[in-house]
Amino acid sequence: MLLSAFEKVKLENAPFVSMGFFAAAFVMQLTAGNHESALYGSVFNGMFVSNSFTQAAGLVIIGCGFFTAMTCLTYFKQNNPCTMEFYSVLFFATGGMLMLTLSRELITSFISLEIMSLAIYILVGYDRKRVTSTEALLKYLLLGAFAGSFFVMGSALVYGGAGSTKFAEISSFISTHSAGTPLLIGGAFFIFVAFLFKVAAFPFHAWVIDVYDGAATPVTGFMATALKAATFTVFANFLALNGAMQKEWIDFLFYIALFTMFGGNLIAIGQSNIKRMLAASGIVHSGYLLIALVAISTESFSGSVIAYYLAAYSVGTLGIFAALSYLGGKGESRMSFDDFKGLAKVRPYSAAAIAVFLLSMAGIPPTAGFMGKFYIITSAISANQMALAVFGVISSILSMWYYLRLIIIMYFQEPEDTFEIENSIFAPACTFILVFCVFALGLYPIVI
Amino acid sequence: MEHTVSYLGLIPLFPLLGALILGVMHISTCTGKPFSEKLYGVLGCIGPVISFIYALIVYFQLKGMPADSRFLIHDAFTWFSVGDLHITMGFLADPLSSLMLVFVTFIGSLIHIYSVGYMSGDENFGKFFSYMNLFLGSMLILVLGSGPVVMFVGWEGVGLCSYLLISFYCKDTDNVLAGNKAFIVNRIGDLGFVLGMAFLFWAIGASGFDYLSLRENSHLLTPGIGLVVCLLLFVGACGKSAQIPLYVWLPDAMAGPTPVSALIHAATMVTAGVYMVARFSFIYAHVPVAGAVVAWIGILTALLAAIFGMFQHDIKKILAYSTVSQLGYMFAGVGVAAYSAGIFHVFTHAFFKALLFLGAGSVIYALHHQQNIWKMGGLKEKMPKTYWSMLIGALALAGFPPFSGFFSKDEILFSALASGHTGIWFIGVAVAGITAYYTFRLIFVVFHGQPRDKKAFDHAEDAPAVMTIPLMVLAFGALCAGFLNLPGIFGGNLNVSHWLAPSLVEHHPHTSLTVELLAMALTIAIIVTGIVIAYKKFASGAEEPEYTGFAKFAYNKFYVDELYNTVFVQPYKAIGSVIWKSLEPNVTDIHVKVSSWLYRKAGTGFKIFQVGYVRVYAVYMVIGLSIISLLLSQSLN
Amino acid sequence: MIQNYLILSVILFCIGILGVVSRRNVLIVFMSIELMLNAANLAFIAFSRFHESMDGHVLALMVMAVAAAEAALALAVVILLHKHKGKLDTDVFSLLKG
Amino acid sequence: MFQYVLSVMIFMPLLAGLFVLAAPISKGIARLAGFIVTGIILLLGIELFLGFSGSAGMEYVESRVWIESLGVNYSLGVDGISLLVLFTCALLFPLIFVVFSTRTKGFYANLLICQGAMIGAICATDLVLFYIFWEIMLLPIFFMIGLYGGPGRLAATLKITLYTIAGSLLMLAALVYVGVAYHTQFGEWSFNIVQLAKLNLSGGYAVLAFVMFMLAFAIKIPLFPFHTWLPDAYTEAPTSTTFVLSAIMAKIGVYAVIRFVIPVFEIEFARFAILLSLAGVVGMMYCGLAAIAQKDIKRMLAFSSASHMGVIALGVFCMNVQALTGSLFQIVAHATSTGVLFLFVGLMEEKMQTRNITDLGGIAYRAPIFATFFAIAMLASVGLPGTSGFIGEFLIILGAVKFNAFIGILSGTTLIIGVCYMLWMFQRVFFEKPKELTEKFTDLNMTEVLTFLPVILLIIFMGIFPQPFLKKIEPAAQKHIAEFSTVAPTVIVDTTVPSEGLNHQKN
Repeated sequence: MLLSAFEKVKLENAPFVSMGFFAAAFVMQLTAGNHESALYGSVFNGMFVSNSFTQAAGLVIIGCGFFTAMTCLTYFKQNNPCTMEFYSVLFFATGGMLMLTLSRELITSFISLEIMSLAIYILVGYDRKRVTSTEALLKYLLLGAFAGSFFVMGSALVYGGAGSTKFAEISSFISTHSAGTPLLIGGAFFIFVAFLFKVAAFPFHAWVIDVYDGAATPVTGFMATALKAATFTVFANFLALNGAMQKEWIDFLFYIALFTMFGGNLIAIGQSNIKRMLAASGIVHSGYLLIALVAISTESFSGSVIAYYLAAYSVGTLGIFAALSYLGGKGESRMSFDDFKGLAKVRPYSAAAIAVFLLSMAGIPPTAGFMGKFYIITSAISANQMALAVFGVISSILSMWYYLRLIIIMYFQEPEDTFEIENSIFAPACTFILVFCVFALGLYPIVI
Repeated sequence: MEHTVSYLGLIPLFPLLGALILGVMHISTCTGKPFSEKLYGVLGCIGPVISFIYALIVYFQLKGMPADSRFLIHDAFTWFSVGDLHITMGFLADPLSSLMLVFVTFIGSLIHIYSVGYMSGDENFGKFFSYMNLFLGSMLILVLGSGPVVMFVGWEGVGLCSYLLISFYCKDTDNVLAGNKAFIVNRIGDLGFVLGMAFLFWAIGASGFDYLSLRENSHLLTPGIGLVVCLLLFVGACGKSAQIPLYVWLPDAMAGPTPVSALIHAATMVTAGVYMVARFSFIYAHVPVAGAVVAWIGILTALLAAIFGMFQHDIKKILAYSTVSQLGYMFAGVGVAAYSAGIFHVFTHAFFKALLFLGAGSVIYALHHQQNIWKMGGLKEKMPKTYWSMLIGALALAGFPPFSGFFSKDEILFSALASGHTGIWFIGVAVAGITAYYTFRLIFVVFHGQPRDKKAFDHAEDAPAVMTIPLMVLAFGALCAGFLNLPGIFGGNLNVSHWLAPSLVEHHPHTSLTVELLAMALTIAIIVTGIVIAYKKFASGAEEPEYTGFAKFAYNKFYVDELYNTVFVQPYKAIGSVIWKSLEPNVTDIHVKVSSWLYRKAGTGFKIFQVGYVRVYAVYMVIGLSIISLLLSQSLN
Repeated sequence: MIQNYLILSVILFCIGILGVVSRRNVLIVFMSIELMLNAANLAFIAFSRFHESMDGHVLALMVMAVAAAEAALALAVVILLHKHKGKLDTDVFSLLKG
Repeated sequence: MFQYVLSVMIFMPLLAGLFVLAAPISKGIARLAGFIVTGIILLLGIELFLGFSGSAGMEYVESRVWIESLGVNYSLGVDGISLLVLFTCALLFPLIFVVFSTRTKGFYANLLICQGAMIGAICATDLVLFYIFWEIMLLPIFFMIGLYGGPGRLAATLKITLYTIAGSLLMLAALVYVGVAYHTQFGEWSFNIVQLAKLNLSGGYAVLAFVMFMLAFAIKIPLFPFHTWLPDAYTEAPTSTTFVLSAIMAKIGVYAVIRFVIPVFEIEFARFAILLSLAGVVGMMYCGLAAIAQKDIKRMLAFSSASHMGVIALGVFCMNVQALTGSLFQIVAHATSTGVLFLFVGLMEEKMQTRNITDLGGIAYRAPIFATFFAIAMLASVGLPGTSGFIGEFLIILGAVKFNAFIGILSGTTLIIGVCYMLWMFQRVFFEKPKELTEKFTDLNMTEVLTFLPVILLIIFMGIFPQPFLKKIEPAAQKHIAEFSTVAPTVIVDTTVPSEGLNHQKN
């Protein structure tokens, strides 16, 4: 129902309309209750299942789409303007993500994944004239396809092991047999590789920095948030399909989470470009989400933790990318740390907004990021993963360094730039709405 | 409650109020036109005088009470109370404190009056009287405090005033340094006091931490804790009363105006340590070892200071060392459990030492702040009043009968002998001789012989009446105070000792009359010898000698100041800068430095992995994949 | 029987991986990826036979469809790359690094 | 109406701060607004102090469910433990607005936010709520140092922020652990400190959590050897920020130990008490010694402050009612004395553009009122009887002697160490011959006199009549100790065993 709405929209090209559709979809998603799961079940033969978790994830994704569209309005005013297709591709991507969150079957997942990925490949390489954009596209496409083939191979192995690609049937197979057969383990592992690649977990993280750097800023924001949200949702769904399955992989995920957090921090610390830094910090956040995945099985609570964290992370990241989109200037000329010297003296409100986003990402109360981190740690400790919680905390200490560095540069140094920007209200408005969201989510943490 | 009187707290309050008023007056005018000196003088003297009158009232009220229940209490308010600790801002007048009270207020008033003359013309006239009043108030709190904590308020208060008054001429760095030294050394003593109080409290203080309750519970004290408490309290006394090893501040304290030296550093404050030991006699009496330590340190201090005193040239320093020396006697007295003798010496000493200092002050005043005795001489004719009063003081200090010093000092020496401390007695007698020698060295050099500085000599004259009258009153005191406690052999009956008895825990040893008389005769003989030697050497105008050998060593005070400087002060400062310069950045902060350095290095190190070649990224993936697969396959097996 | 198919599939898959890792020409890399996908397809078919259900066949068809879409995009990228630098060597495109 | 006083005290400055930050108003109006707001807070604080009944329990309680699924509540309350800290916080802020004028409006806004967050941290009885305010508290400090600090401000602000955040994030993990432990033991979620006190924690994780809590607070206090951020931060920060840091923020660290660590981790606390108190004492001596080597008055005061904080922390670790009450009292005493000293140094810097001791001298002749006020504050800081400093220090030493004779004796050395550097500084700055720079120093004007006079009088009043204050805090301290001793009686006995000297007395 929702999806069909999107696919018709591709004819509509004006960004306002797309925003409107995002808003409509958001409202629909919000109002759609759990009773729809039955509907999906019958229509798609159990390939799609909706529940409160996917609903929340869907909300996040649609929200990301909405704000991205809003940001793009301003962004393309001061960069190479885009054609109408940009927005339709954006819708394709969003649709793919939504399908991904809903899918309960490996090949459906694969197809949704590819719908999403192909659309995003296009978005990444949209600016054909820029060589960096193309390079990003190349890297992403190559490695993405590479990872995708692992997914297919993994599906094949799981299919071979369990005789079905439906999550429900795999689950029942595992409960009657065992999750420990080589085919299942190998297959699940290959599938994980693909997921981990998409969320840029260590050691499959290397692409993310270059790709974020090369892509247009709003697209980067979209990728960093919506894509991660979709992938983590399906990841969680897949992992949660059976308790035995999840137990099998706890150790594996434990180490991946650990390395992801620390690897991400170490990469981020050395960056001098803000987008690259944010990409690396995105790796760290994936690490936190992996913590939540480790803690997923104990109770349904953890699903909402992931959803909340995704929402919290998304508003922060989207916000900062929105701000960068309009502050970056023509052709993204301002993107390194030093370009933002003294921003607070020239544009105090923007600087304050960026500071708020950074603090949210760093997990300082009363922002949404803090609450997200709080939930993650709570779930980890509830799942008896004290060590992981402590490592998570240590990692966020390390991450304070580069977040603070940007704040310090913005606030405590003398401005060298006048920060002239295109006079467009949308990206700034979007930024401030997101600031509001950061606090609103932080102060009223509705855990679904 | 017949023992409760409500005016006791007022006694210290008057000088304190005076201090406040004077201080506000001074501060509010010190950049503009000051009030007249007359006003300051009157205001400054009112407080002490009223206190003195009240002190007399207290004394007579006590006298009218039966001997075994002679005490008055005034609990002003609960000061603080936490758990078992209840500290009342209370005041206690018993025979011991009333004796102190009377003479402190008396001498204090006299010195205030004297100061009106001495300080006239000083730009900080008001400040001086404010400090002096503050001092007197604190001293009275010290004396009247009903418990150790209240006493400590006065104890630190007098320390503060001492600091302020020593560094009164604060433009001169040396004076301020002297003040610092006094305060810091006193603080070392105060540490002992505080810790002593703490131990005492946890031992027996739970049911009341004032003297009366403590005294009742003192039998609960175990000897071990008792010893600790006694020694710690004695550290406090050492600091305040300038005993080995904390005596060094007192000679330097002479940097203050002379009335200050007279009041604080001779008559009252420095004797607070003795008073404290006497106050705690109920503990010291339980721990003879502690008493012996006190006595020995006292007598050694007496000896040391007397040796130093023989070779000084500054008139005030000589007197300062004599003070240290006399304080040593007092500790010897209280150490051998002759508390009343010690306190009596405090009493007489206050008169003659204040007298000597004020006399010295007159001389200094007359000679325009000349303090070197080798620049004086022959002043007898020019300043007869000063000369005669100082001579009385000197005789009293030397312990020449029948001046007051004789009776009190002899009482101490006799107690030492009677309680079996022959060594102490022996040293004490020797010190008496030395004392006589250096005292009369001072008198002869200053007042006899030929004037050494003709010009100053010509202008010298007796001070105005406001200064000489206090001198004479004190001289009278120095002359007669001894008769108050006339021992039995002279037909007296130790009035003061009997008066003090209810406050103290002491037992009078008995020895034969012959021994007593023999000892006394020996002492007198030694004293006379001392005076005679001094007369031979100095009466006819000797010039300043070049000190060599031991004399030079003693002239430089055995280099103790230098020793302390190298052993304590410099290392202290050095430790400070070592901590700041090397320890803090390189050791304590190391965890921060190393972790941030590592983190940054790791960050830059990690950058090289982001080579930008897409196939390398694929290689990473494959490597990661293979490692994990390997681990997985192992876990499978 | 199934083992043989599987072994073939795995070998193909590994060749694909090796190709991606070792070759620098974009086209060849894409071909290697296609090889991997087809290896997976082979596995699907094999398992389909093994389980005696048609699911695997359908899945393989879907994968092929997706692979085709991917290939289309890849070729567009190849053209784009050629326009920018005139070369198809992946190492040329390493502006973004560090 | 008055029952919401705590919320008002928290959110009025917070909102006022945000308003000042965002609204286009001039510096002067911002200052005025700040003064009015803090003035109202002060009045409320006094009213609250007087209205406080002195019972052992919480008063002015507010509670509202916030996050239901985790049992996080918005709950506030004041008891004897927090009363004085709160009072200090309310008391001292108006001073800054009166004394310092040459700042931009953002500075005032930051100050207001800081005050709100601090009051929040003091009043919060829910661990999560406390944590949130605890972190917010740091942000204005971060900006104030970074924006308005001295030449080395960047490094200083980065250091203090990273250092303290590192500590508090570790505390976050420990905090969650405590909450989860409560959940497993009692089957429901709660972060309320009253509930958490029922917890019975043991094992390695409990020790770990305890260490993390203590680390966070030790950094904030700062306890040796985690004090190294302090000299830089205190020196580089603008004086009013230093004032806030030393007078209030450090105290909240101590307060938090009393409020949150002791009730939850009785056993661990008793086990580590000796170690911690040693850290306190060593820190006191170490910083006191370092202070003497300083040429910069502010840095010297920074070390002095760290030194005193060691003593205050020691009072907490001794776990007897005297020491604890002493610490709580000393919190106010130290805030008023050392805090005011920092303000005085700020004034001197404003008037003479230097803080270097060697450049100064003879101020006492130029500015007798200033010198007198300075002297009184200084004497309070060295603990002279008759000033507020003595009561606290005496109680702490008394308690420390009971706790452990050795530590008690070491703690006594604070009497000496403090006096050494203070007198040395006072001599150089106020006495001796006037120097060029000090010639033009002017005395306090009427406004300044009227501003400082209440504080100076408070110092003396608290020294002479401490009982009205002690009366209100003692029951709570008693209760605290009583709860502590019932839970960990065996360990208490253990800890007193090393004090051989005192064992005899138990007859």
